[in-house]
Amino acid sequence: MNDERRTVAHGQVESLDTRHIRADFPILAQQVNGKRVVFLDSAASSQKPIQVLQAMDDVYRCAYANVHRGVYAFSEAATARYDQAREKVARFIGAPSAEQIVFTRNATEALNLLAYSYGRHFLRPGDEILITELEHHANFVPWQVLAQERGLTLRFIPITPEGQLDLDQLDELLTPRTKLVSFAHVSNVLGTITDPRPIIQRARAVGAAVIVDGSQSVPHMPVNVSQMDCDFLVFSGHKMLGPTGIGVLYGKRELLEAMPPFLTGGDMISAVGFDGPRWNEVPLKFEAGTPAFVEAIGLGAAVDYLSALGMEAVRTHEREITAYALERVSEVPGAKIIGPTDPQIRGGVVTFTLDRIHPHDLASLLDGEGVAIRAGHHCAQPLHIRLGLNATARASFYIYNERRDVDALIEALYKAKSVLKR
Amino acid sequence: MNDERRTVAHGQVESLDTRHIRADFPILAQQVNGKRVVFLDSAASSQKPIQVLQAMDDVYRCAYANVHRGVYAFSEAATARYDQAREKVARFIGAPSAEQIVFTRNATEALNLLAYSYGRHFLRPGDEILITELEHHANFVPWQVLAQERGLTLRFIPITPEGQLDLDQLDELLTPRTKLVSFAHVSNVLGTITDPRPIIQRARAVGAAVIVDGSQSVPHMPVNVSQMDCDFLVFSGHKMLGPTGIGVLYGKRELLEAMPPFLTGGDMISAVGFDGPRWNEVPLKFEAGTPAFVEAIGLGAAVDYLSALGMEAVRTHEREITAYALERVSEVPGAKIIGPTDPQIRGGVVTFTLDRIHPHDLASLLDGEGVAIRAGHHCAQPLHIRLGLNATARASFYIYNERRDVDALIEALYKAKSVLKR
Amino acid sequence: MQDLYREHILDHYENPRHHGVIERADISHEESNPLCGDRIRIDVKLGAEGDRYCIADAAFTGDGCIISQAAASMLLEDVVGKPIDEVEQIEPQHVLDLVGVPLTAARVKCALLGLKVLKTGIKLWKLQHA
Amino acid sequence: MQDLYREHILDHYENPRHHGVIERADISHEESNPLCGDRIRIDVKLGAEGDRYCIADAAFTGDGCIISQAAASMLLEDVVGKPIDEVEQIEPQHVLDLVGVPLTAARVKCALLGLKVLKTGIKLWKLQHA
Ligand SMILES: Cc1ncc(COP(=O)(O)O)c(C=O)c1O
Ligand SMILES: Cc1ncc(COP(=O)(O)O)c(C=O)c1O
Repeated sequence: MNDERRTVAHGQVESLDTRHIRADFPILAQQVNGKRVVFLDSAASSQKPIQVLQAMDDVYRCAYANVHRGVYAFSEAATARYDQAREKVARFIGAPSAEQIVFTRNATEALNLLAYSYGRHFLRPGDEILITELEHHANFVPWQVLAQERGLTLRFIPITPEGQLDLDQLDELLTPRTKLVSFAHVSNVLGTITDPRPIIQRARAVGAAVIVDGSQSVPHMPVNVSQMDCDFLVFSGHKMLGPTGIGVLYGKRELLEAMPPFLTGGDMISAVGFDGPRWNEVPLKFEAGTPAFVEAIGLGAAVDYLSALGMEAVRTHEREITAYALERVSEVPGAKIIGPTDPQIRGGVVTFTLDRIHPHDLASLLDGEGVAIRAGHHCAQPLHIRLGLNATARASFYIYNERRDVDALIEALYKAKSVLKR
Repeated sequence: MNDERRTVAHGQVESLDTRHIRADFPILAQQVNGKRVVFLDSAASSQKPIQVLQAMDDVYRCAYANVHRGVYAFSEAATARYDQAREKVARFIGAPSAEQIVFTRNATEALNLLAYSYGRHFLRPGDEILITELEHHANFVPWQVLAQERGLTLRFIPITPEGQLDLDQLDELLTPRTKLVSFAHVSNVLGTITDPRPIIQRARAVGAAVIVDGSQSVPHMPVNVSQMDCDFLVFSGHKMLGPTGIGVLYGKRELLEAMPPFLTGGDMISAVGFDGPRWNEVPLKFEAGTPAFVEAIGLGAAVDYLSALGMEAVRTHEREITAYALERVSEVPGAKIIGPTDPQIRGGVVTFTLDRIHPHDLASLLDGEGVAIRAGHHCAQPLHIRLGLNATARASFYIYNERRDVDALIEALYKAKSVLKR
Repeated sequence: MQDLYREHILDHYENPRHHGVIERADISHEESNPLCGDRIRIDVKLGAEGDRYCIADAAFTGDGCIISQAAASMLLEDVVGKPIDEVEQIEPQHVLDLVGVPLTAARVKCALLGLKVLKTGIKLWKLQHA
Repeated sequence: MQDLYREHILDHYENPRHHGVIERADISHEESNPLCGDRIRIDVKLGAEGDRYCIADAAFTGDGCIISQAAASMLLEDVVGKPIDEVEQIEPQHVLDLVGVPLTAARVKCALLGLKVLKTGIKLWKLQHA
């Protein structure tokens, strides 16, 4: 990738040169239903640049063998690339060391690892877990199940009518019984960006550990675990230019070390006898069996790609396009934006309803125009119940989206309205 | 792939045309330390044919989007390919339906899923789990942990001096308290092929459920779960030409349906409210979060590749090369074969020791000759304790290996002996 | 774009046949599609025809996308008067034929929600009256 | 192939220096490398030099690959007589320099096992005598 990718600076962080970027994404050159691809569903999963595909292909073609245990060239090469990927990810999120990066399949598995290992080990009946009303099912159901199983109380930070977390109630919700606080850094429905620091500080004051669900923040803005001082951060590779099958759990070292293993088997033990195992060191203690190491290497390449663009620039670009989309969508008669309308506190996610058109029909009609959006509850059913909505339509943006993608969305919305005579 | 890949039949199942096959594996055309690649570590992880790499690349370049929830073209295309992959895998192992195929990261996760969901739900203090002395850590540690946690008894089918399971003791080991029996279809160290049917029948008679660890059988021979009548079968994609990051749990439908979920989050619920979730149907109930669907599609392509060769032919090829290797290795002065010497009951795994040369040194010396073998306990430390060995050397074979690979191994063994003056 | 939303589909959506609730119905069953949250409830009044039960009347309510609601309307129009044994045998393809527009896989699920509700309702009724 | 197993490595393996067990040692510590099962035990007899403790004598036993055993032999040859504070500061690279042949990553772990055992042994001794 060359430096021209960033537009020339005018004394401020610059947004992106999407024309250059798009050339790295072969799928965007496809046609859908005879139309230019307008991909507006990156919040569900992003597209991949050739650099990521090539990094993985190259392992399979030139340096493939199972990692860790081999003393021959292919295995050493694959292991070295795998270790490097862990270091890249650590650097990308400002983690003090690569050993604090545990690879999982996705953010969901990372949260389940925490619920099983941390939750079942450190929480006692009567303890409280505090989450929020806007969580994705991945940061909701594991805690619901754990609470039910262990006699814990699950409490919720409510949202304000504007779709922000209502932190006025935080002091009341945080009690000495609160042992765990977990919340989305950025909501995948409302787009709401929550400043994690005040929550973390106040949770710390009552002795609770804090998990940040970075699924929608790490791909889109600078995230630094050391500055944030969270105990755990989770995210998925496939939403940040990486392949499927790889996710990340970051944790404070002393917590990771104190936690019992989750999955057991090969690689995660230092010795096994008929009378019992001894666990390996972190992060290997949490990575049983042959890891998705090629996917980790792909994620490493994705992190390289994003770092070269600069996460400040990524955020600036998304803020700009989101501001434009919020403005344009809200002009459409019958359209209603869900969540904050200030792009400063909104990630690149524009969720809306259109009067008398079901989101599902809308998505189908837009697909006919080559415009891919998502319709449904976006795995945030409790939030939809709270909002009194069955389903919403969501357009989400990433580094390869341009203003003309928003224009295509708007045009398709009008066309849908006319087809359905609404 | 064309039909010429199989050599012309002479009224019997044929072994493989390795020359054609090797052309599909770009990595085998590499050089290692200036030498031809002699890859003899497929039991740890196999190499991948271009067909598999292309199937994955093609999704990323032409039809990528998150599966299941999208109503636009890319998502529908990706979902269709993902569903097809599940059907291919079901057909490959003779499963009655695709819904009985649960995708996991690897065999290890599949076994842990069973230990967590089946084990913690159906087993009671005092119940017994029967495994064997030759298990891989993946089929050992999860049961050891479960037994400790739940007050269960873990018992072991011993091995005979020849390295077979000593089934004479089975009737004594199977008691009315035995609730679960789990064993490797093929040992990754001894190569021992165990006929699963008598064990399954006798386990069934005492009411125990049976798990077959097919990690070393499914890639190498015909395996049919319906004929075998096991309750569960687990295996890993990366050992059978597929990518890393994907594994399989097959289960009987009524058992999968009765089991509680393991990981929770998106996709695996049919509805979530503030008062509790309702689970989705199998297999989705067990697949929380964005699945490794591109890897599943890659595994589907691997299964196509193997099916085109024919698993009978794969087995015949491996039996032939293993017979040759057993013969040649045992001729080397100081070499001792570990496990059965009859190729009829031995998978494509030749494990041995060489007098006064540590396997680790041997592997390094062989690597200098381009020959990749594995050294260590192969994640079967209890077996090594049982055998009184610290480490062994293992050469393992797959569809792309030829007699000249064995010749290269033998030559390198002699060279190692001369370098170390042994 | 217009393919999916032809006149007759929109007509069934705007003016659904057999829409509403039947008081003291013999069968009442509701389900929703986890994918999109579409919800359909069907009430059935049974009648006897010889020794067979048939659908004397049926009505649905629900909310969701055009496809799911229009397909339910078409389905009920089709089944009223039919013996329940026959209704139980209805293949998904029959409903897709009634709908008569090309549906992608995800939308097929919408179109089939009504059939699923109706069949499950009949099944549960039979279990109770076996 | 010969690169790794040069004369001096084989010599240390065949004729290990400081091999054996020290009775009533001040420090005795053993570890094994989970990767390959290599095992090393080191015994240390401490002496005092001014107000500093130093390694008066040391001996190792173990089994495993040539690299791990030869490196342990070289390490002990190097450290006997040195103050333990100094030994604690030994960098891995120092041991790799002693070994003096190119090692791949997996084999580096073999070479460093002895150093790990020695340092951990000293650390544990210090904890007990703090
Ligand atoms: C017999 C057996 N079981 C289980 C496993 C674990 O496989 P994975 O590491 O892919 O989970 C292996 C692979 O080494 C094996 O050989
Ligand atoms: C906020 C949030 N958390 C968690 C997840 C779960 O991610 P995955 O499905 O990759 O595990 C998502 C993705 O949909 C998300 O948006």
